[in-house]
Amino acid sequence: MHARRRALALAATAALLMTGCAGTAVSNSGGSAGADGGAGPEALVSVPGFDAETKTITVGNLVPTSGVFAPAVTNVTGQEAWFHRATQPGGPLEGFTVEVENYDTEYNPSVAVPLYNSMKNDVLMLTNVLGTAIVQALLPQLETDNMMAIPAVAVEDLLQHPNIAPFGPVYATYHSAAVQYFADEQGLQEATYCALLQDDDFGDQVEHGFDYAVEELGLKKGVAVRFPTAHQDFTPQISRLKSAGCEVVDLGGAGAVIQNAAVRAVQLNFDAKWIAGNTAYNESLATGPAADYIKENVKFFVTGTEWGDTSVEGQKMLEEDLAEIDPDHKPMANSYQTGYLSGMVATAILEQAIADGDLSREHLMEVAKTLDTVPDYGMGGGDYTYGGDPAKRKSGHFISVFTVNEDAATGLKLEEYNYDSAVAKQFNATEVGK
Amino acid sequence: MAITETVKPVRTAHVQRERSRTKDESQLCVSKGQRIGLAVGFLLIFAVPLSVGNPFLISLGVTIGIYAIAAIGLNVLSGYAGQISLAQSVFVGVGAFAGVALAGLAELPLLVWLPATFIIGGLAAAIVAPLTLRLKGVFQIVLSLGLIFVGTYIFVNSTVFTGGNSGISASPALSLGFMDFGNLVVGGMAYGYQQGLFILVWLCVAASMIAVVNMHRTRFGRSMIAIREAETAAQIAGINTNGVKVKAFIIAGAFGGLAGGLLLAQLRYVQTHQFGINMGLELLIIAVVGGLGTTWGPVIGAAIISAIPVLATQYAEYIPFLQEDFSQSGEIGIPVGQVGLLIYGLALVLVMVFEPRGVSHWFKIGGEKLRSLGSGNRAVVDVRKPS
Amino acid sequence: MNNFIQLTASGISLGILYALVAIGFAVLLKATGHFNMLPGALVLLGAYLTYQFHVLWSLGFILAVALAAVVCTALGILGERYLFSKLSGKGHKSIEHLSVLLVSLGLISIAQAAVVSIWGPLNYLINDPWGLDVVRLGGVAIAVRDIWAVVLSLGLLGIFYYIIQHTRVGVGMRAAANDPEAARAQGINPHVISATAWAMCGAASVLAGMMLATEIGGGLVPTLDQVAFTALPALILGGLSSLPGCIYGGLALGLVQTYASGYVPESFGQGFASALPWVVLILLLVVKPSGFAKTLETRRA
Amino acid sequence: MLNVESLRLEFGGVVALKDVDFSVEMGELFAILGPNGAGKTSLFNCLSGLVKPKGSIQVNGNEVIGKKPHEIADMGIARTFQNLGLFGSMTVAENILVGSHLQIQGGAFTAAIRWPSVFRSERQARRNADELMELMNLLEVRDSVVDTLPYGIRKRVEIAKAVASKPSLLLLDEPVAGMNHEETETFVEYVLELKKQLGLTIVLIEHDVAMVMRIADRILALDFGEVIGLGTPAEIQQNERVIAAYLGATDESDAQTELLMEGAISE
Amino acid sequence: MNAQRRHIRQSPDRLSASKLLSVENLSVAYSGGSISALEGINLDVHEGEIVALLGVNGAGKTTLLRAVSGLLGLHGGAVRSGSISYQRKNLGDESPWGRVRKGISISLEGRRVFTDLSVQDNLKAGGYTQSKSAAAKAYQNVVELFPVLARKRDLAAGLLSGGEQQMLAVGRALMQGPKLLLLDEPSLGLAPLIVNQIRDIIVEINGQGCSVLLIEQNVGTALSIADYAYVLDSRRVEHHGTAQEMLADDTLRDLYLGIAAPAAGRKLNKEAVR
Repeated sequence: MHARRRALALAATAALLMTGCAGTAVSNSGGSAGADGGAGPEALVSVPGFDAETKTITVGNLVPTSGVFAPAVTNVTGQEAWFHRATQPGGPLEGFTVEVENYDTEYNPSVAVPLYNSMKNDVLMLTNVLGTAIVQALLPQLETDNMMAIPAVAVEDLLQHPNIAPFGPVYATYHSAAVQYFADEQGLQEATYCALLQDDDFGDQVEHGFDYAVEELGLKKGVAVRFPTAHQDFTPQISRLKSAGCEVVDLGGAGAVIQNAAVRAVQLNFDAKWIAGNTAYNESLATGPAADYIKENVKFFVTGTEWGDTSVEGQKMLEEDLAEIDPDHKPMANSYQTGYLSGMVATAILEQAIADGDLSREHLMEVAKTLDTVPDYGMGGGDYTYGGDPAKRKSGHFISVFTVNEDAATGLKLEEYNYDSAVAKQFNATEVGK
Repeated sequence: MAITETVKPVRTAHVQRERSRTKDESQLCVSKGQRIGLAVGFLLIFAVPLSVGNPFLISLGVTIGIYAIAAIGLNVLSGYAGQISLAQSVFVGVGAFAGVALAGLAELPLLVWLPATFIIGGLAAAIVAPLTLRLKGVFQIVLSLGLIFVGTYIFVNSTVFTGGNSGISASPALSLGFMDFGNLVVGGMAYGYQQGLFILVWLCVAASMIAVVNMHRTRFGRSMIAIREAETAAQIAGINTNGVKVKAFIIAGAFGGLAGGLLLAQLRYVQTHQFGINMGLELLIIAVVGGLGTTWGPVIGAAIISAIPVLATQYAEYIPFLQEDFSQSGEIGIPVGQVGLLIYGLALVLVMVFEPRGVSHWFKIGGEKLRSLGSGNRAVVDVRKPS
Repeated sequence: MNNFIQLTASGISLGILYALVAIGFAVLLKATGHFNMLPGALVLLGAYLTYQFHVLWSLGFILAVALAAVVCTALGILGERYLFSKLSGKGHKSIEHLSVLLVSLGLISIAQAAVVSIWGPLNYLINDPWGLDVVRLGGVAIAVRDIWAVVLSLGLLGIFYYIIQHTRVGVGMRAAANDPEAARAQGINPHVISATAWAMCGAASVLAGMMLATEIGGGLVPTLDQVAFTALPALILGGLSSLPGCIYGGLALGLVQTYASGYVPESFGQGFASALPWVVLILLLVVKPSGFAKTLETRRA
Repeated sequence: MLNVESLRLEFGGVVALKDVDFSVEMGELFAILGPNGAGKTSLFNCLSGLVKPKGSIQVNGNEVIGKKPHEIADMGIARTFQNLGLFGSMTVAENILVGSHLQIQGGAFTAAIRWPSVFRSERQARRNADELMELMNLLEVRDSVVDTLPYGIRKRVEIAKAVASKPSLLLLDEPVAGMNHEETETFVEYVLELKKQLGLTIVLIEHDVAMVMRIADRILALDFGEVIGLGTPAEIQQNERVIAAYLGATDESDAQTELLMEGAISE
Repeated sequence: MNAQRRHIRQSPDRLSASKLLSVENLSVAYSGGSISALEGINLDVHEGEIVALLGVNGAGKTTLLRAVSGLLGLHGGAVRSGSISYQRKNLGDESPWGRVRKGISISLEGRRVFTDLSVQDNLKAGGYTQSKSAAAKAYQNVVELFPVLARKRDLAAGLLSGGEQQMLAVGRALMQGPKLLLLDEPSLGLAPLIVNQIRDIIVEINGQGCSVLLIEQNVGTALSIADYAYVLDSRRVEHHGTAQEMLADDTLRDLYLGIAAPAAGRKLNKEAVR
């Protein structure tokens, strides 16, 4: 019995001794030092994610790169390309080194949370987080940690969060612009508009934009047909669209969906115009047997311009930078660009914070609030207005129109650059973040 | 906490008789060492989060704890009662969305909503359990797979509690009144959310383990194992096998629900697609890799399986044959992103091929060796014929 | 009416692919006594190997598919010899079944990682000979690929049926499934039986994978192994064992799914069409735990 | 106490038991004899509710047919199995505790929260099990896992498991098969001791005829699911049909047997 | 028929006939060695002999046949020591199917026909190791022995009567053209008339040159056709001798009817003699 008591006492003492190492004293207000602006870059001190000695900034990405999510790695590469430019002589981050660390979330929130905790003290900010569920699961912690995140989510609910600095239009903006494009520019005012939607969050977002535009423009609405994510055969869906007399179909789906839908459309003689978003494109579209139908009927709505179009400054810069950091890279539509844009926003925040001489997390949040407008160099649908208040955030609404064409480097040929949709503009002003 | 279920070597008849008169093996702690272990374990639940500053370890610990609770429930069903289920994730989902309803929408206090997730998980399992009674083997596996698909359908279409496809956020209260796990202040020091949650989660793990050990050592636990070993013989011994199987299902569902509630507390956001087949498989793999029908299996399994993807990403650069970056140059090599998946698959295959009794078996053997080294004299198994 | 015929045709071609995958499960279950998910990996690898041989190495299409089937069969046999057979005899029976199931799932995840490592994660086309050709009958358009899917599948299943019913190894297979010990007592070598089963499974899986990866199927994606899960109701509906049972089960599954997507209104909620086969399956299991094809057979006998 | 009337059992056209009638008195040791396949185990399966026969089985006036096995166990009937009905991965003590399932209180929930009365009942059961093991001389192997024990000991564990439920009627299916004579002798002693101490009624299937003849009060002989003899050991030893069933002298070949015997003698 | 056979083969000379099967000092255990099933068994089967294996349930008869046919492993059993030689070669770890190819066939206890397969397919499965022509010849031979099997060849074996199933089981084993046939309780659960039929067929098979090792509960039947018999009791060979010696010995009566008292034994003997 004595032995037992002694052991208990020892254990209790040990536990109490250990206690207290990991908390913060309650009295500490947690305010950051040197928050008075204008201290200048020379006042920079080392904080987690920034080494003042070597002037190295480390930023983190939480992007899934395993299994079917592997292409998302190009997001990270695109971002590296931008930071490469930013740290060159004359760049906004001249003299600094930016290290980009990516952590594979496997698209699983239960993996992402510990992963975030494992890296949060090594990085200054999260410059890319992919996946709505992941961002949602991290939000409470981002708040506690005062961590800034620039997620590649294009859903509306998240845009006004103070910890988040979004970039680019939301999915619904793309699709409302697309509907207007067909109605106004393609002379399909009287047509019946339908939607073919993936049974998930993404499909819901697309439907939101589709419904908004159809209503605002007073178009004739047909049916909205859904399909499960693991679907192979679109016969039932196409049959439905066909019997509903659809003439324009807004497709809310990612991956190989347009391929599947188009082949059945050909087979079933379903003649309609198709709206496809930025996530639906892949290279095999231009070469397969359904290519003629796709070239003829499907328009892709993506921000920016086609690969190799050096008349748009941002595209020119991206290609130059990629050639420097990864000479073996292959032209790819859309995905390098996402990372590139997120890099721009991150840099805008960092640049200001460096000028203020304070790279603390709290200060980065302050900077994000006052970011005003970040230029997109013609890549992101227009300059992003952040404003002094998250509620006033406004993204661009210029969406470019592409068709499939194997002559283009990525297979996507520009049809109209930065189409200016009034409905999309109105959507951004009124619906986003409602 | 050294609650083991080691098979004690037989001593001589004389000693044995003495011992059996004095010891009660249905007790939680049979030996002094175990009692000390239990106390130290409880102390550690408080000491670790309050002393370990690394948020990664704390937060990984929370994840492990949550998965361990779900796997403890599954272990009761699959390990003790021998009924296979891939659908544990559905009950985790039920608990999580019940948490959304009670803690998020109704804003009930911790002492109400957390036990409620446990009860609601059990109720959901009670509805499902009668379906599986007549099924065995492959049929049982397929039925549980079906439950996942049907469960997903129900979740997605119950938008009020689940937010449909988009998921739903909720910040459940973690306060006990005198103590708020969400905002822990001990001795003038304030601790982070994850640290407080760590304490709450591991208290639940400890309570679950103790409850299961108590069950395992008494009538109900023996009934389950008897059904697993020989169902007919169990019936003949007077065990209502259907009743016991239904109860095992309910227990599994209840622990699943509790884990779901805690998962909601951890992520403060849940989405239907989290509770699909991947989580169901992961939980089953945890239970099997840890060791079916063992006390520590679910915890050890959760520690290994939950840690693999995180650690693999963290230390990818030290693993050979890795392609530095994803590229489309056509070279053969393992892209960094595939490492987690590979290690996961390999770990599963290797453990199953070389130690189907689960990793906890190694710990058990190790523990026994240590003990015998410590005591110096190894007891000898004596199975002499009766005189 | 045209719509109905159209949906029926597409349901049949989908269903027959489910039947192919289900038959892979069924022969393995019979020959080895274990439920093995590896056919899912073989479907995936089969489709990518076809792509490798046909598109990248420019071999003839039929040759490419055949080669893929040979490679998949070899992988299956190796897996059986060096992994699955090692799992028996340790722990009690239910753990043994579980280990086979989990090891095969582990192999699926390795296969997926391997596919993405070797071929990358993007969507490819396998340049199948059918493309988008259709045969039009009145208002109904039936894809040539669908016709070939049915013809080839039925052809393959016919060959299987002949092998199982009329050859020596087929008799051995049925004998081994009926009573493994008595089969050994007849001099039937279980290794030969399991190798034959893997060959059948490899051929069926590769055919299914190739068909799923055709242009009309949507091309190659690294998630083709999912079909192993979605085809499971076909196996159960078919009563787990008989070859005709798998065909009925597969067709029932394909048709139910297609009709549900085609006719059920949106008010039934999201994902109804994918949940429906499982609801049917659960109801069926509750009423008739051994599947409905079994009932048909016993009635006939 | 046990009354079986016109019991009939068929499996898919094969008649396993044909109109079997017999009754067993309280405190009797009643043996069932018959060659393999005669229907002895089928009879036990009827008695313990594993199959549903036609006819009537009454125990102390209560009908058994139509009840579930665990309900029949609750009526005080325990049995052992020919090929061991033990739980292999459990220890001897645990097996016996499963046997005393009906004597213990407590369910999942009360155990989980350590409800005191559950653990009182549990402790009592363990004491009883220890006493039983002492009686059966099993204390030495109390904590050994059953799978690791020799066959003879396992057989004894199985009896102890069956007796632990404090049955009034004990059904033993070939308890000494596979034992040598020494083991059989010891075993019989245990059974007789148990019967005396606990006042059991025992029905026994056994092939070791010598042993049966020595200990049984009455014997029922079965062949092809039919009763071919019922009576005291002495009566059974004289029963022509029983002799024929074992030694092969069938009615039609009496002459043949004679011929054989002649041959044997002449050589 | 029995009597006839007796006259044809008077007490075969075991010393001059060559040994077909020789079991030496064989010990077998189950469950990784924890359950001993056979201890130091010595047994021989000579060319052309019928050898009967007698003993009560659990004595180890079936285990011995499993050891000879190589099927122990399926039941978790293993040979602990000793050897089994066939045609003077140690069988060692030869697989069950290898043994069938060498000419050792077994008909398992409980018939174990493939119930889902037709009668014809059952026989085909039996002829698995044979060449096409050999199988066809064997098939002819089997249907001559058991005409009923030809009549019911398309019926599922599960639908046959017990006696027909037993004939199928024996016929199936004969499809392998065995030199040594192991029969485990061929008369189990069969009506006396059928038992006699089976017995006659065993004699006929033996007459065709196939040696038989037979487990049989019905001592009379067994000894009426056997040349030599071994009595197993609790894992050991307790007695062995020619069938005649056995019949004259009271041990068997003691074993099977518990008639230890010499009076009772003599009474039966007397009757037989009369």
